[in-house]
Amino acid sequence: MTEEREKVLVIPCSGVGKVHGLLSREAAYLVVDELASDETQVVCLALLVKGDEETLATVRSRPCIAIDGCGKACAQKNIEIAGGEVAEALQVGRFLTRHRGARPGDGSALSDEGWAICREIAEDVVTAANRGRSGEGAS
Amino acid sequence: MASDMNKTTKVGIISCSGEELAVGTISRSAVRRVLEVLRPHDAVTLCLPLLLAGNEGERNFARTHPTITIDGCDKLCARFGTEKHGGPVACSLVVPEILGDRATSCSRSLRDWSQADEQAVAIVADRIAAEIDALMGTTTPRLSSTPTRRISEVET
Amino acid sequence: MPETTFMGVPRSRIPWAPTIDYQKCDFCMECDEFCPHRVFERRDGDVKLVVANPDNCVVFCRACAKTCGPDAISFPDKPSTVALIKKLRSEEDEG
Amino acid sequence: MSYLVLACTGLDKAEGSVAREVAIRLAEEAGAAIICPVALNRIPARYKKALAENRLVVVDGCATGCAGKLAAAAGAKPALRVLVSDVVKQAGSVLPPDLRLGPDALDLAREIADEIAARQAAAPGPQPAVAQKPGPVAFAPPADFVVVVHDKYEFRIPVTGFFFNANDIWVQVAGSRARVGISDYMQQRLTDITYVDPPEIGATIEQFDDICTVESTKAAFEVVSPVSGRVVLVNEALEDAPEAINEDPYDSWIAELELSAWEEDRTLLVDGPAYAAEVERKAAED
Repeated sequence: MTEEREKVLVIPCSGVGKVHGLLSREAAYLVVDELASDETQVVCLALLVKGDEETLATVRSRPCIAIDGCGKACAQKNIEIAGGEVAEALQVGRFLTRHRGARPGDGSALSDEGWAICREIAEDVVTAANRGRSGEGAS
Repeated sequence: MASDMNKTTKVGIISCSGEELAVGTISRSAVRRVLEVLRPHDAVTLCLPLLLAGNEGERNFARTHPTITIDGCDKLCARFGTEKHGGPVACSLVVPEILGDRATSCSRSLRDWSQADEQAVAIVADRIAAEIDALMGTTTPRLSSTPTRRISEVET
Repeated sequence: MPETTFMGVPRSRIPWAPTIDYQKCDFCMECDEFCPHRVFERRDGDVKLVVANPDNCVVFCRACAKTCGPDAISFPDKPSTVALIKKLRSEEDEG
Repeated sequence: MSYLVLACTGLDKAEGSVAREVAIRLAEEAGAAIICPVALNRIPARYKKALAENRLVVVDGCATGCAGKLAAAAGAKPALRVLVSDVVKQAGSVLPPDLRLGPDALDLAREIADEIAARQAAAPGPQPAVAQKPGPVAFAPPADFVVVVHDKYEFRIPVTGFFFNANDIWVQVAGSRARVGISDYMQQRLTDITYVDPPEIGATIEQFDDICTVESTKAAFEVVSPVSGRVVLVNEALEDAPEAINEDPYDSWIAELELSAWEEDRTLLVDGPAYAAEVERKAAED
């Protein structure tokens, strides 16, 4: 139970229209399914929008990592509106800027290049999660 | 973006896109299928979290469009979230109600994507398209969904 | 299919396209990978890349030349291309 | 101190040596203050105050224009720019390639320095090289759109107030200023834009020069300028949020220019309705 409580929450944006949303979503799955399944868990952003009491309580009690697709920063803003602490806010757009010229795919499917960028995002999330768990949240 | 750019009123779609559950991925993918293939002219979507994080035009989305919500589970986040922060919901769909038993065997990540997921998306998308037609007052049968590509390929 | 035009001038009358200097080109194919308009085509043999569809080239775009490490791609002079287009347009106007 | 002189001092060409000599002469004989290009590159802050208070003369050796680019990077606009290689060409002479200047090259340097000194002596006022940031000019958002429908796509084109070139770039003019950006049609073809490489402030652009490059998840795209002029502002917001071009292409201007030949440029552009016809044709060809 203590271990469960320590899990860092990974909250990707729910972007539908662009490859950005798919990258953030799949990066979150890479983290919670593969790279750090014991240390992290994913939370539906929609539950925060709805104002689900149980989810609000969880978000307020644990470090959260927001993976946003674009500058609208829905994940980060919704965590903040819910009263949660954003330990780290990542933005997919920044990764794409870094990989200028990359062709990551579209909102429905990722290319090989897209999956490589996805993994890079996921690795940054894991690094942030480790920081979050050791209690030195980025502030 | 200037609202007068919307010359015709389109049906709005807001999906929960819930990240925790496979049915959330299905809801997201079904919306994309509707917008890309089935009813590109008749529908627009808004990411649910923008109802809280977005600008005024985005918050008003459900008041400016007859809106269909698609939810993955009975928490009905898309429906209740839209009603709470956006506006009235014209039609509320729930993926497991549409898919029945199929809903339990869907994949959450595209890494595990299968033909079954593709079919599930097609079924949900067809249903959304039918509701759009009902809201638009059209009965003419039009393009319906057949599973096509979903593998990593980029259009050029 | 009707002939494509650029600024009201038949595209085929505007000689804007890359020229490959084969003394410099090392056939790295960066330009071909970059250009979405299928201007270049790959070939077997010594000359592995040619400008196959010059009229597909976007007039005034020189982006492929920027990807070229050995600096083997050149384009027509821009001011004289503009002058030519102006001339062709006035001819068109005169009928 | 009467003015600042920034010379390229290029060490690999005789033209660079001449540029350096010109700067030294101006300092010795006309009281100009030298800006060291290496120091300006390394520690721009050192010259911030001087550039804000004085006029600037830039002397470049060759067309690479390193000194001019350094000045632009420091946000400085030269009152006068001299290109040694041009002076040589115009005189119909040839500069010996020696890096150490011979008598002919020294004569050339003296001539250039004298000419600059004379022109600066006649020049009015201090004209600081770094101007105050240009004030905002009113650019009204589009009032009405033509919508071109093709397949599932809808391309919006402002009916009035915007002009377009055949490379799908719009320009909006207010007084002597113009903003340029990417049309709705082109942003949809590019899909999600991930990077805007902005032009340099101070850069002089001619009509149909490429003003900058834009990257999307599908392609790279050269923004071909619809107008001639000098870049006075870039839309810095696009650096962090290039996707704004996708969201509102006619509000997401890329650069603002001080126009130099609008009446002439205009003749090679089309208005909204004409561009709409063009988009219809292009969409059908795709």
